Amino acid sequence: APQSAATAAASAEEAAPAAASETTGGGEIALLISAAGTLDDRAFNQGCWNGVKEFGDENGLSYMYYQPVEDTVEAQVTLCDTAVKAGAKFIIINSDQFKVAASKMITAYPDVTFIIFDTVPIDDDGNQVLTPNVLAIQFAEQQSTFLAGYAAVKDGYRKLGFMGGMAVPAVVRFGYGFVWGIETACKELGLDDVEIMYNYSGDFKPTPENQARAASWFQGGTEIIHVAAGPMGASVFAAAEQNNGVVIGVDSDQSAESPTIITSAIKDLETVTYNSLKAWKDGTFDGGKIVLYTAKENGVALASMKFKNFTQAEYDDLYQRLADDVDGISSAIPTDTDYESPDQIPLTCAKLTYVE
Amino acid sequence: MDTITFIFHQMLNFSIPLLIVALGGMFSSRCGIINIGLDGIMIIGALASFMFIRYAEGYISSQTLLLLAILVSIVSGMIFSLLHAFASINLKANQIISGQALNMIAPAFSVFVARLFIGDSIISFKNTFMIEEIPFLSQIPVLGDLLFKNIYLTTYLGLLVLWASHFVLYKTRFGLRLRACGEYPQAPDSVGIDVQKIRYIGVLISGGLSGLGGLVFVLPNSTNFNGTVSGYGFLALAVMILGQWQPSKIFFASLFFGTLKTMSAIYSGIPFFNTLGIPGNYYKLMPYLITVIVLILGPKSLAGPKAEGLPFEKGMS
Amino acid sequence: MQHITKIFPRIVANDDISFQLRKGEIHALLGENGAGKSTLMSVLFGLYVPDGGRILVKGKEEKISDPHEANRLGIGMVHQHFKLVQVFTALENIVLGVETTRGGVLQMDEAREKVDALSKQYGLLVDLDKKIEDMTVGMQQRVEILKMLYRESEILVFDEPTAVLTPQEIDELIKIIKELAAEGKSIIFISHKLDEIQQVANRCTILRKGKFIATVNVAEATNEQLSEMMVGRKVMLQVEKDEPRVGEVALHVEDLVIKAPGLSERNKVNHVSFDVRKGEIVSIAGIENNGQHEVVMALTGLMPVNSGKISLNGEDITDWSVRKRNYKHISHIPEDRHKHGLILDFDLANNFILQSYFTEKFCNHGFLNSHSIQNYSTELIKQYDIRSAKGPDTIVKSMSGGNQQKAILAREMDRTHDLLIAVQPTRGLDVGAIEYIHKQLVRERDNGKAILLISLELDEVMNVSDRILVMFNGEIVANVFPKDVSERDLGLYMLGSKVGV
Amino acid sequence: MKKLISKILNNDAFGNTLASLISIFLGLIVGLVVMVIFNRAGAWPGFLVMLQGGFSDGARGIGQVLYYTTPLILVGLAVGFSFQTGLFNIGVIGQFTIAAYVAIIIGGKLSMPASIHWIVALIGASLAGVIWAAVPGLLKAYFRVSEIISCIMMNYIALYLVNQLVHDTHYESTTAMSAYVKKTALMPKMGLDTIFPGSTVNSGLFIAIIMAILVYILLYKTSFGYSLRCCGLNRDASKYAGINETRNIIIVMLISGFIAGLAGGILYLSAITKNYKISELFINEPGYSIPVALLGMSHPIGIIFSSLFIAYIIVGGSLMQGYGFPVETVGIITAVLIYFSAFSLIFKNKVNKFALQFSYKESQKTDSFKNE
Ligand SMILES: Nc1ncnc2c1ncn2[C@@H]1O[C@H](COP(=O)(O)OP(=O)(O)OP(=O)(O)O)[C@@H](O)[C@H]1O
Ligand SMILES: Nc1ncnc2c1ncn2[C@@H]1O[C@H](COP(=O)(O)OP(=O)(O)OP(=O)(O)O)[C@@H](O)[C@H]1O
Ligand SMILES: [Mg+2]
Ligand SMILES: [Mg+2]
Repeated sequence: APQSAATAAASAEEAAPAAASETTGGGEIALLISAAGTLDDRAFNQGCWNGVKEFGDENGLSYMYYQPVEDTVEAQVTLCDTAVKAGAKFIIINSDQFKVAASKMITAYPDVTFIIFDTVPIDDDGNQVLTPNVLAIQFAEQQSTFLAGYAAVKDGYRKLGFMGGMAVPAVVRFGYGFVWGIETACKELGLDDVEIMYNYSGDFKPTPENQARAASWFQGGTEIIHVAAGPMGASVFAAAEQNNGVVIGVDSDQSAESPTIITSAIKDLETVTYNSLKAWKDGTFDGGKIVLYTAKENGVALASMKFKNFTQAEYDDLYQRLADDVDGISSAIPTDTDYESPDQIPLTCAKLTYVE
Repeated sequence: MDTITFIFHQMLNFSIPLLIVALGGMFSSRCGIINIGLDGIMIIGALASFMFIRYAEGYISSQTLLLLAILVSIVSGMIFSLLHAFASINLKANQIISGQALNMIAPAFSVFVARLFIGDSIISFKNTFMIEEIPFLSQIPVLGDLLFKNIYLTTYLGLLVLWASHFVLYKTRFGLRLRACGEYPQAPDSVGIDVQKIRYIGVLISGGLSGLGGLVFVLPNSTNFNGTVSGYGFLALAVMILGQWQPSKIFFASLFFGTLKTMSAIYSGIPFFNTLGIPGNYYKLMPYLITVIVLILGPKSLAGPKAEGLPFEKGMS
Repeated sequence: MQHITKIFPRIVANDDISFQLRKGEIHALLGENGAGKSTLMSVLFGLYVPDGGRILVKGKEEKISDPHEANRLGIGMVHQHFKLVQVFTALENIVLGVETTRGGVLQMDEAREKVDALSKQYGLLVDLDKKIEDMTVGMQQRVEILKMLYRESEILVFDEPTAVLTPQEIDELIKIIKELAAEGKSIIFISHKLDEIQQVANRCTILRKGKFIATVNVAEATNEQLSEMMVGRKVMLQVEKDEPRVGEVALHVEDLVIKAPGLSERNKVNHVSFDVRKGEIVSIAGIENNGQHEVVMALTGLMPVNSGKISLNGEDITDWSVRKRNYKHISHIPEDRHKHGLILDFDLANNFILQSYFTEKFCNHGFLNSHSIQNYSTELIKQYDIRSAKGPDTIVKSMSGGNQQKAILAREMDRTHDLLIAVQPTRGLDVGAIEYIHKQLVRERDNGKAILLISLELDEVMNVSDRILVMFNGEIVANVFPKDVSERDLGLYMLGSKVGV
Repeated sequence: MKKLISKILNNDAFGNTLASLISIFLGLIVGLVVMVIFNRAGAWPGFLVMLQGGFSDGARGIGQVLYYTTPLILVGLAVGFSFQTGLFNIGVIGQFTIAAYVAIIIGGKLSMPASIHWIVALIGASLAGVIWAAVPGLLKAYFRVSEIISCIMMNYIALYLVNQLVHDTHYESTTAMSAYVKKTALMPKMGLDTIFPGSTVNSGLFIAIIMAILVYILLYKTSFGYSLRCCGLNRDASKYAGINETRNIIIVMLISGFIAGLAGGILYLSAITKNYKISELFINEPGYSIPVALLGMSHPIGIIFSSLFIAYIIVGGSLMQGYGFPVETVGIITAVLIYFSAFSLIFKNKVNKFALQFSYKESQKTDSFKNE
């Protein structure tokens, strides 16, 4: 397959000048998202796209997003060829589904610059492939939700819930971080009445089923739910609006979506995308490696906080401790690889109910 | 009590859209045109009404806004269903394929249009439409909590549509003619009734109601519309068949199905079910499994309207 | 109607036909199957737009573009195939199209009063709240007539109204028609039956192959003249046959009981026993819906029996499947050729093998032998003179009713059988076709086959059969020889008024 | 010569094809109009790319067209076959899904030599399809339950059940998809990979085509097929003919389910990275079953061509993204094409009418045509 991608690349070069002309609508910056994803997902794809748009508009570069017919390597490679033929010079791959295909793309198009989020390109045998034209970017999601869980308890919430879409690594990290943040605050305050509901709903879609599930949690006494499930969040927001609940959003600042959102645990895809593009433009793009964005790199944060008791000062303090890993506070946060399911996290203070 | 009220209100979220759309489907079937494009029409109805809400938000009071949005959803559903009516009535096309084409056009169209006009495929809205309490009526014991608190205008609308469907179908001239066209169009044709016109109206009603159903479906369940109604159009079709093409039975079928869906969704809020440790997917498939069992055990009549799905040529014996 | 021309693809159904109806007259329209009678009336009724000619009503030229227009001009029609909604009540069917409403809401009571008055006036008794699907054909026809009267039509068209009625019902109908004419209504009466035309009509217009032949005063024409004009040659109106050479018992039915569906107490078929011997034609006469249908269904295996025994040549076949009965035992010309007899979307060849497609003749190792099927079809088509556009490849839907019936006849005659059950084999056919089919039945009898004929037409029963059974209310109430009874007597048996076997 | 033309015109297959072509042509024109509205500059080049379909991407593109064609043929057959016999198997989605799961499990969990592994997996998959289709079949035959409603229910049951089973048994949590199947279980390429390098096309294509031919033979050349078509066209007449309808309903559903199952199996054994994605949405491919079947006039051979066409448009449409048409546009264009394909019946009638008139005129001239 890589061979064919290379042949395609050769023919692409001939076609490139014509196809790249802006009028037909191809883009110099291309965002590839997975077949199952949506561009405006109010979460990671959208964050990324916002960064692309901002940079493209500022610098007069055309941009375009692409979706494969299906998530197989062949379809993804075809997609990349299409993008390159249409003039793409900088390609952002925003889906861990692309990890195998990505290795073929970056080798087939050494002149094109790539960044790939949430995963690292691997070849057919599972070995990492990091050519100089690619940067693999990851976030410490658990740190952003650690902030959220901690803040919520500090703000006075005692019954908290986590609703993830599916148990994919990023979502699991969000969940574990949230639980650990709660646990940490709980211990600090010496509470004994903190309860956590924990569930992966099985999809990322806003459906009446998801609305009803969230509503039933609120009805059952849950005061605040952190939802980490992209578009599905809308169902939880709706449930909160109807049941006097509050919600913590995810990925990007979701506060505009609903008045019930008291903060969002974000990973700053927008800024990171923008900065990568800028580095590429400035010729300072430094590829061939994996970078992890944590609190230290300002890669994660809480956005638009509307807490009653938890103050900005407290937040700043906590953030600093995370960034500096004071007393191992950030390295203690469990991640997806640490436990198989949330009920295995050793909690001494908060009580967790895992709804399968 | 509180739990029951809660379950009841959740159930309405499922049942009311199913009811409205299934009744829509019924009008189409009853005039002789199968409409499997209900799902697509729901999407278009939701698209148009939420676009409208988005633009008009803040200028008018929320219940007026909702009323206007309802109108928009109905009209847009009707317009979209014209595609189906034209194909199946004028061109005598295969009704299943034309209906399915609506289902395929709608989601793509919705995303595209939304992006074209508001630069965003997801249309967010502020849900200010819930009526917290209706003075006096809400004081009625039991009923007050169930029907006059924390309720949407659309719930009443659903019940109104139910009553009106029954009335129109069985008590009016139009209903008589509509049913005749679905059973044996040669009969109305031979007495000078314009079968094509009646069928157009039947399909338009199904379009209007499905469009409305789209709005009603999204309203309480989300804070935005993202171009899908999760296959509820097909469920409405099933509810219509389960309800044997009769408004009253469709009503019970939608309540039945809505209750099952509610139970399967909210089990996690009920401690007992939580301790069982049964994975959520099994709860999710329960309503469908139970429906299959009900189909086996329950009374059955395969008999839909006899002329359903058959193109009609004027003057054919 | 002047110079009416109506062209269908491949056929000129009406070729320059002029037709005049006087006020207060009963005008018969006579013609073979496919002569263009129904088409002409459909043009009058606004169902078809003519390709030429014009229509004058009361001296004024009118464009009748749809039935509504026809209604407005006072033209009403009882169609050959009733235009009734099966699941509607009589009343709903009657008012359909001219409903009394207030603000769109049906006012059925007012309509009911008016219909009640009409039905009293003309003696057309109908249960207005009964659904059509629960009615006999005669009753359905009354609904159709009421429908016309309710619309206060002045010109009434009856398209083959008597094909499905008993003599008594026919008498009733003729009385009603005459009464209507006496009131000044003008009536067009379509029929293949010359006697009826003689009885009822003042004048008669004859069509042949879409062309106008003549308009005659009925009083001045004999049956023979009329039929000759209609067919273009002399026809035998009487069936010629010898005395039967009756052999041993072929079919033996003993104490057959079939319950009515639902909770009804009454049995559809109530302890019926009878025999049919080799070499005789036994017919079952009776008004529709008196159990004949069920007997046939039971004999052919299409309906389960509740008790009783059916044997063929001494073998008990009560529990045999349809397939087993079909295969070399029973041939069956069904009542409804479109529903049961044919697959309209198949071609002729495929219709000929409907019951025998799996036999060695047409099939080896599960594969159809198209060569032998084709040969067989060509042979049958030739032998039975079945006319069609593309021979074995003709889609049956595109054939005329008479030829469709011939195809069924050919198939059933040709299949090996001991017993031939023929249900209404000549329904709606013209005299030429009827003559042919009757001849074939007699030939089959003479070949030593047992034949059971079920017919609602009394002259057919009288002419063709060697022995007559009459069914009434699920029971056999008479077992007589045609020479011993008159049509009148049979009519009385059929109404159950002269019970005694 | 004229006679020959008349013969061709009156040929059913010709009429069908011409009718389909006309509707496709109209659909394309409307599609182009839609594209012009959305993006005037990119419309024409984008349209050309779509028309070139797979060809604009060389051998790989053609290979991909054939790869997408494979499951479409099978799901189209499953539906078309049921249509021809008077049933509406709208449950192809469920049968497909459950079969996909069985294929994945056998392919991913069991160890077998390469020569038989995929065969075993495929057999398992088709049997799963058979079992899933048996339910609506039995319900219809013995309980008179509309197959439409029971199929819809079975689809959802399959969806949730497979979501759970994949999660429990063969799951890759990093992608929320099923884990890989073993290489031994992948469909053999049978040389297709050398003809179409870089594409996923595999021997499943041959199986699909063979199935279409088998269904054709079954329907039109065997006595059993004859009885099935009888049931499809006239229930009462088939009863009269002694055809066992109850048995036929069940057998038809089983065969239909078998074909749908085959589709699910083949698709998920096509490529190592083609994995089952856990989602509340139904799998895409069977969604095309109805249009494919109807565009192909429910005729097995017609279905091969309609599948090819839709696959062609899918590939061509995806390439349109390079011209500023996001995937949604592709969705709209495909749907427009399908909408127009609904009209093919009218065009067919028009063609037939024309053919009849033509031969009638000819026959009048030569007087060899025997008109009744
Ligand atoms: N809608 C139609 N399309 C094409 N041909 C038709 C149509 N209706 C009737 N015909 C043809 O026109 C001719 C006249 O038919 P019509 O029904 O008027 O005959 P008829 O005299 O009423 O016969 P019958 O005694 O059988 O009722 C027939 O040969 C028939 O095949
Ligand atoms: N739309 C049509 N297209 C082609 N042929 C038609 C059409 N309508 C009627 N016919 C033909 O005209 C014939 C005569 O029509 P008609 O309705 O009078 O039936 P018929 O011969 O009297 O048989 P039946 O006993 O069923 O009434 C039909 O058998 C049919 O073959
Ligand atoms: Mg006639
Ligand atoms: Mg006739």
